[in-house]
Amino acid sequence: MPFIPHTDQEVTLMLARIGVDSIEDLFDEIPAHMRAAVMQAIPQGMSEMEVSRLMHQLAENNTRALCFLGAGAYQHHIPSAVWEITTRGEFYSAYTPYQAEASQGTLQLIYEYQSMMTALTAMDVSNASMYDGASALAEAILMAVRANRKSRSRKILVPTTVNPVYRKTAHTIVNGQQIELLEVPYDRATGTVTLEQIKQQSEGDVTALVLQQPNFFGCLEAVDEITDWAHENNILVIALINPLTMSVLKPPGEWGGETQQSRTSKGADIACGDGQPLGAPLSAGGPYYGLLCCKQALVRQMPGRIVGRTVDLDGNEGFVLTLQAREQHIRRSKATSNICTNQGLVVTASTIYMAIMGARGLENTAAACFANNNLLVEKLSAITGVNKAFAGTYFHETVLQLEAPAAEVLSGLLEKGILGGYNLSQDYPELGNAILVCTTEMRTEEDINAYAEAMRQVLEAIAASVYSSDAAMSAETV
Amino acid sequence: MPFIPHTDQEVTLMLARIGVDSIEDLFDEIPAHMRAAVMQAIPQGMSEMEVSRLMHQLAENNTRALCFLGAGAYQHHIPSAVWEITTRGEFYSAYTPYQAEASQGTLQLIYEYQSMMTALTAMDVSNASMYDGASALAEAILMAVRANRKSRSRKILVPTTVNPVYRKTAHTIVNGQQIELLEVPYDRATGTVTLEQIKQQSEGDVTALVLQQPNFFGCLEAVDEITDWAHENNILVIALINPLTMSVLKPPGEWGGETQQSRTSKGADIACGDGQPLGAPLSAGGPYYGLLCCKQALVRQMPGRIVGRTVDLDGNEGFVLTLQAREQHIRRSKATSNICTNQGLVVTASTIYMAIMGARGLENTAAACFANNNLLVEKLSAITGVNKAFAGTYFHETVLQLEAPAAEVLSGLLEKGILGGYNLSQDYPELGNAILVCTTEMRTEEDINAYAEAMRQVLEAIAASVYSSDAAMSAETV
Amino acid sequence: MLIFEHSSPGRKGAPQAPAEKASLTAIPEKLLRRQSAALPEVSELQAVRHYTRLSQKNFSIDTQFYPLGSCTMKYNPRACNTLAMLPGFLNLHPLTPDLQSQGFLVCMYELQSMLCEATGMADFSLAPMAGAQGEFAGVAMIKAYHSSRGDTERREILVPDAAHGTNPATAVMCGFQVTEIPTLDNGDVDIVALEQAVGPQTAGLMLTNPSTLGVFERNIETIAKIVHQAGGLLYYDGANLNAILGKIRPGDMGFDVIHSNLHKTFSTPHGGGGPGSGAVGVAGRLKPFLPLPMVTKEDNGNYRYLTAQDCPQSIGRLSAFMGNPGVLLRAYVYMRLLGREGMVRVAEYATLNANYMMAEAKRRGFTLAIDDRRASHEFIITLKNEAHEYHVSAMDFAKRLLDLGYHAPTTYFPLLVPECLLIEPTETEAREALDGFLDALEQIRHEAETSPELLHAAPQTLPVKRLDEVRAAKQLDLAYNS
Amino acid sequence: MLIFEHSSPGRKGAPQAPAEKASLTAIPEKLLRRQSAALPEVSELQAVRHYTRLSQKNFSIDTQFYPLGSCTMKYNPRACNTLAMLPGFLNLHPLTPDLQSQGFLVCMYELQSMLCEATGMADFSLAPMAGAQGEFAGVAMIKAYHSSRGDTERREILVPDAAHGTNPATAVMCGFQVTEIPTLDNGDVDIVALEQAVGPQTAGLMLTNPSTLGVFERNIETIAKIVHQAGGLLYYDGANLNAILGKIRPGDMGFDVIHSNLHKTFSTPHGGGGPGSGAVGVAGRLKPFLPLPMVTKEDNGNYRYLTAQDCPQSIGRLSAFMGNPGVLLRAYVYMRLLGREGMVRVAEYATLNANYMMAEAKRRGFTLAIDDRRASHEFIITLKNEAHEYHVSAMDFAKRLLDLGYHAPTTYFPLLVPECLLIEPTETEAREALDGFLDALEQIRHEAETSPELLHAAPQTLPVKRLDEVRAAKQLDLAYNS
Ligand SMILES: Cc1ncc(COP(=O)(O)O)c(C=O)c1O
Ligand SMILES: Cc1ncc(COP(=O)(O)O)c(C=O)c1O
Repeated sequence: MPFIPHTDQEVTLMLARIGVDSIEDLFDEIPAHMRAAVMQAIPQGMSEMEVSRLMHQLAENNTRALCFLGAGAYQHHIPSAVWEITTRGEFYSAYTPYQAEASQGTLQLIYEYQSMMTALTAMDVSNASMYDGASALAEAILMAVRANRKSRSRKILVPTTVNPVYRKTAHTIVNGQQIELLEVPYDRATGTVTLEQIKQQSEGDVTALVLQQPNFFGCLEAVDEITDWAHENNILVIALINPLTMSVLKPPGEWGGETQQSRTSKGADIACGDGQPLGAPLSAGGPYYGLLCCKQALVRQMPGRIVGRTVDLDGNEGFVLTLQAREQHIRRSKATSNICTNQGLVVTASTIYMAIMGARGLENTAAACFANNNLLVEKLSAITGVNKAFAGTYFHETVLQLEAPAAEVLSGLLEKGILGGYNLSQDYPELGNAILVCTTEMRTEEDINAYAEAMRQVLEAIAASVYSSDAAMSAETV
Repeated sequence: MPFIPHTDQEVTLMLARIGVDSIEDLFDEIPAHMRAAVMQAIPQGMSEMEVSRLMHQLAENNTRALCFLGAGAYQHHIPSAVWEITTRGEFYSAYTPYQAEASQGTLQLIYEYQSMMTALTAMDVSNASMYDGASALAEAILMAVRANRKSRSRKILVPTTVNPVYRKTAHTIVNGQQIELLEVPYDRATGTVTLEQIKQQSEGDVTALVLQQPNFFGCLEAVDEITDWAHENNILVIALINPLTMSVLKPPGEWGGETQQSRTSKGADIACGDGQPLGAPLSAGGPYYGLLCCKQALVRQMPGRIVGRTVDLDGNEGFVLTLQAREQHIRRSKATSNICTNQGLVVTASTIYMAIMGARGLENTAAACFANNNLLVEKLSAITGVNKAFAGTYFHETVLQLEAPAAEVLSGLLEKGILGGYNLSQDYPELGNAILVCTTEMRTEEDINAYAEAMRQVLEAIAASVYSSDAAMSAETV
Repeated sequence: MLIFEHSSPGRKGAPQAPAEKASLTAIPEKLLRRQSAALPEVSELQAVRHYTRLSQKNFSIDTQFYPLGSCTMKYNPRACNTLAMLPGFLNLHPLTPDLQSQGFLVCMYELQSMLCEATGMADFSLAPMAGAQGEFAGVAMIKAYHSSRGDTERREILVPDAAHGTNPATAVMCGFQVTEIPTLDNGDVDIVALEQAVGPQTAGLMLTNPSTLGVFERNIETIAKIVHQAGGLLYYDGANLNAILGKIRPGDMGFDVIHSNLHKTFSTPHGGGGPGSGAVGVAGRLKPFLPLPMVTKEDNGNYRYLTAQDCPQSIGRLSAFMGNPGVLLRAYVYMRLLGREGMVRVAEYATLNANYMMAEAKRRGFTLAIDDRRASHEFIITLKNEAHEYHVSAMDFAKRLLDLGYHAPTTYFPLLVPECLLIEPTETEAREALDGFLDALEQIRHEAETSPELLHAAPQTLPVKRLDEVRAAKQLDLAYNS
Repeated sequence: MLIFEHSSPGRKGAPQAPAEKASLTAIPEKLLRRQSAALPEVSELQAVRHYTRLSQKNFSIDTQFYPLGSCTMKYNPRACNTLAMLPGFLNLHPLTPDLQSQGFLVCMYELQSMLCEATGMADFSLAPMAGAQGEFAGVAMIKAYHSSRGDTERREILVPDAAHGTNPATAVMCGFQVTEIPTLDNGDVDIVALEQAVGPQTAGLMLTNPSTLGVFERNIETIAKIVHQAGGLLYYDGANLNAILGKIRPGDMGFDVIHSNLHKTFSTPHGGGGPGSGAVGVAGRLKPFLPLPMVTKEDNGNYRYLTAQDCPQSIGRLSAFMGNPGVLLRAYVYMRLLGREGMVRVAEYATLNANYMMAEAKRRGFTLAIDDRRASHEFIITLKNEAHEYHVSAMDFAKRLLDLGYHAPTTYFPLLVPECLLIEPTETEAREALDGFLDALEQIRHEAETSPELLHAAPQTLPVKRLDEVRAAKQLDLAYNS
């Protein structure tokens, strides 16, 4: 029997020891009339060989188009060593490291992860992970509400340059606690939020403000200026970041601090984001992990697990889960969050990824993304009918406006083997036929040229068909 | 620098400790005029990302056609656990277990392998592996020559039902030692070798006889009868086997022993074969491994490594390489073979494979191969123009004779996504347009039907084109 | 030694990233980082060696018997990992149009359907990323349901005192107050107390069945009636579904909403703390509120994601994409391997193993928390006598077990039982492992009698001795060089 | 505990093989097996746990510094493994027609070409499956060459006494007699003795350069002249190619035929004893004799295997298919990762590390076997003084090193140097590892002085203590239950 080691003989012996006649007897406390019938809707079991063949077929029934999609999930190169080590049984099949002495592998690794993540974000403290970037944003907001003793408003400013699906997720999660998320519109020229717009939305008492860098459009926000203003107004700053880009962009722990007054409160108070770019494959959307960092002062408001370094009976260094009094298994209804299982294995991969890449590896990768995206944008915007939506600096994603229906263009590109970007028309109808394109270090110049050529052809074909249907129309009219 | 950990600072320090100015100085004993130039014909280095993309492209530039090819390499299902454990760093990146105490993992595993292989073959002793089945046959022949003190002839009988490429390989390897391989023709009706034919070839002193089961045609040899006759004539029997089939076929250790006289010398003296069917992927031909087993009496003639169980200082069980006085690193020019590095990692996989499958798993797999092949042969031989070449029992390979050029049929099948078998016309011209087809447990009824349908179409197309060219010819003649 | 301590400035031994750094001068300088992040600088070999050796410091299912109660540490088939990591899945961008993701979507759709069948619920969403998020989704749906009916005064969630900590924490996160319901000595919910507690303020009751005490709640029908009659809904914490899979279905017991920890019952790995999946299922009346995304099958046979347009009453999204697809794929492969007949076997052999161990533990003189009932997939030993007689704690037993090569059972949970070990062997363990563990327990009790210092000083054979948790919490050291 | 000892009759926990056994009644009963083979009957978890734990009992590069002289234990990049195991390679049947295997064949062709360039040889065959088989092919070609010229009296192969055991063993396998040439104290071949030894009976000389003494043979030109003038050919044992890669090429030194251990210089894994690859390269005059198969590129750009028809003088085949393709693919990936500039670095940093360790060992008072010369990629310490003074052997040092977490260097090889350790750090190790190893050596010497029993009783921290090899060879126990 698959995965069941019992022989008939053993079963007989075990039943005898228990003192029952059959396995069925062990279920005699369950009311008989409620017992389940055979589960017809579940297919019969298959051998591994059969399932393997099925899964290979299904896996191939997904596109292999060249990926220029980003919008929160990014295709980066992952060194082979990363997942080969991560899926070693000792990491893969261990539980949460509650028995510290038997879990030093996982515990030390998480401590190293926390160290790397604080180094990358320039924040003081990192936890051991949240579910993903979107839910980490929600927890960051809850944390800010708990932490900001100077504010009683439960109002959070959220620019519309924050990933729309993150805003929706945050809403779902903080909603039950009467927290209000106030939208701040962006500047149509730059694709970023301005201090003026923020000020306009923040009449009265505001608890915190969310700032995404690079923002959903790939544009770079004026993080220093906004952070300083927020701190001057007792508003906590929640940075939402792409951690890979923090290898070259100013990290949240260093935002602001430019005015006399703000120097002491320099840096975002909380930083969150999705760890996916650091070693997690696209994998249809997950598992990724949410990163969550904060200033030292907020550590007791932090949700989730935290690993600390300590000593053993002999005074030797060792690692344990710490500050557990924040967590649900101790504090129950008064916990900082209900989170229990997190995304440990992905953090394992991410830690190994960062160790292998080093700061320089991350920097060169981020810079390559930037350069490649610039090249793509240059080539695409040289095509008639394609225009950059915003002036200013974008990182490795850019909004392009098309003189043809975005959906039609994207599906034309797909037919040519190009996953051309994210259609913005639902989330940002004001941008018209706009798409968000993304280029990582994985895309070669050849790939970029292929995209540009495909775009040219698709736009021409659409123009031609419009023309011919126009012509047909006018022919009819005649 | 890829895989080089040295920083500039460290290099400077290390050179100072050595007392030289540059790394170049370390090569000053090499005559300057012989120094190598830049190796232009080797491309410049690439990042892992670039090589990865290249290798993915190359991997896809090999066929995915449904495999009905066997002839010495078989596509079987391999449980996922097998290679996931085998490629763990501790197995993958260890050396030969010369330091026994630091290599108990590998050593115990090889001891278990030896135990499994002797259980499967019913032989007394197994070594730790040879390179592959073909070279193992060569070493078995050399071993027989060393071992058979009753014979001085250096003549070995090798039926032509033995895999032709194995015969060629054996020839290359034993050739330098004046050993003669005498061919024994097979019976055209049964595709097996008969005792009569063997007797005809064995005038005078013969050292050993090779017997392949199932033989190259997939047919089953009369192993008992031939083994007994050989032993009666002081000829050693070298069994060449497919180890998977030994889960259901009579294993070499039990061959013969049917006559009064032969009972004491029951069983082949040496068994060899390729371990590939037990957990090694097709992998374009390797790495596989050669299995080599013998009777206890021949153990000191065995080439290659052998692991033995012993005790440590405390009397606890442990494992070491043993009988090393047979080997080249001790005995040098008087060693039983020059073999040093063997196929350890594949043996690792194979051991895990056998442990997971168990005897029952192997039996069910072998039986499924047999049943599937029967089905294929039935369906194919029902087609006009396809005939079984031999009467009698075949295992999971069968020779079919075609009423059309074999090469043309096979390439027609390939166009329809079917790797249809092995073309026998070069090795066995007397069989005409014959192919060797093979079916394993991997082929479903659907696959088999697809093959039959493709065969029907290909033969029809060939017939039609012959007809039309005939017609064209006759039209011309008219 | 930390990976940072292997670092040497300027070292770079991996052929991974682009060798050169492209120019970033187009970015305003004030937006750029001034100093490189202080990540370790090691070669690929150093990283591989460091993390390979670290991994060896873990106990895991693949290396030890791991009878951690309530955690269902069973074998995670390697095939599930291999097949979920096929390039066709790993390289799939989550925003790929549905038509180009059919191979993935069909797995998700069928997984939803199989979970419905296995639990007796009307519909399932795979969005929640762990049990606790499943609970969140469930309780949020309860809230949305009452709201949709204008029933806005139901501010309270009832939770038995034996419940897992996530239950009360979740209720609070959703904006509810929590009232605890006591448990009787026999492990059943105190019905009288429950009857007194319910009322027009009751939004629902969260129940784990079999409970964390390892027994099946025999009054489940009565409980369902009481809660439903009060207008509340019944929430099933599915962490212990392994015990009853194929035997009785939560839907048939009257539950309105459940979550299932796929990382327990459906054997996806725990990964040293996650990722998991807490898929949620609902009875018909809660269907409109399920979290997004979900996958539906269209008339033309194509699969597609349901959107907010399709489900206007949905509680919304819980993550940026589709929960944890890699975990979901592993669960899918697992269910296809086992099939309907395998599902039932899970509960049967998990229960057999637990009852065997319980009977044996009793025979060997250990005190059971609940003596006269069937164990479900787990059972509890209380060491209060041993603690009293030999001055050793359940924690000492636990640490000593590590020395003997067994992962300790869950300790001090459920909170109701003093000095307890919650033992869950799971169905994938052979009898040798169970017997070996019981032998170890006996040996330790003997040691407690004769040389208790062995227990106090345990573990001795692991990479570290007993660790100072108090110091860790007082002298916070949460990052290298911080 | 052996896997057999986990076995229980009738157990079967793997969903692997077909669940039912098809009928075999069509096969005559006397050809069938009577009793099932006595393989272990375990569940998949038991097998996974058993072999995972076994693996942890090994030292390996991925877990320890492993300075095993002459074995080149350098980092085996994981990418080589991952990419060689892509399904497109793993599922390729070796008899697939050439046109359907182009992706694989191009790798083999380019590997041949790159090896030619790296060694200065005219052509390469990838057929040999390990170094020893490469030697066999090389010596067989020497024989075939002489035969082809009617020069049939050359019955002798010369081998320096420092040579690896495979050299003389190979010569004998090919039907030659072996004559040993002595080595001077400075590590060079004794030219006078060589001159006396050569003659019309000389088929060739097998030479390792740098030699197994870890020094470069400075008289290589003279040696080549002597052998060639006597009508013999020069064989290069390429096991130590790592030391000179990109610096000097065997072809340029005058060698006629070489083998290269791809599992050393080109970093394919040793896998606990194999598989390896001993690709052979030849100068122009030996081209016709190369073993098959080889891959050629046709004018139309397609790749195909060369056959016996193409190469009528070939010594023939050495294996059923194409050597060890999976190993060859790993070497191919490695060479593409490193590129031409990386090749040179291999020798440079391997040599730097060896010379650094040698200098440091000397500074710390250890006796070098050859004192006043450059080390190549390896060097030798002799512990004859320590052995004499403290009654500890090189083997004791080796075993004690294991306790300290270092794999022992090669001991008692080459045979010429008493109580020796042959130390090869390779280029992929960081200075910290080298220093740590030297510290350990110093510590052990100190222990030898103060508490030699520590060395005699070593190892103490490994899964077993020192093992009784004599008993193993006397009381043969080569299989369970045999
Ligand atoms: C009874 C019970 N409920 C809920 C949970 C929470 O599940 P998760 O850890 O996946 O969030 C757990 C597991 O830890 C549990 O045992
Ligand atoms: C110098 C030398 N020659 C030849 C060999 C034989 O190579 P292989 O073990 O690959 O057969 C070795 C390696 O063991 C060696 O070190």
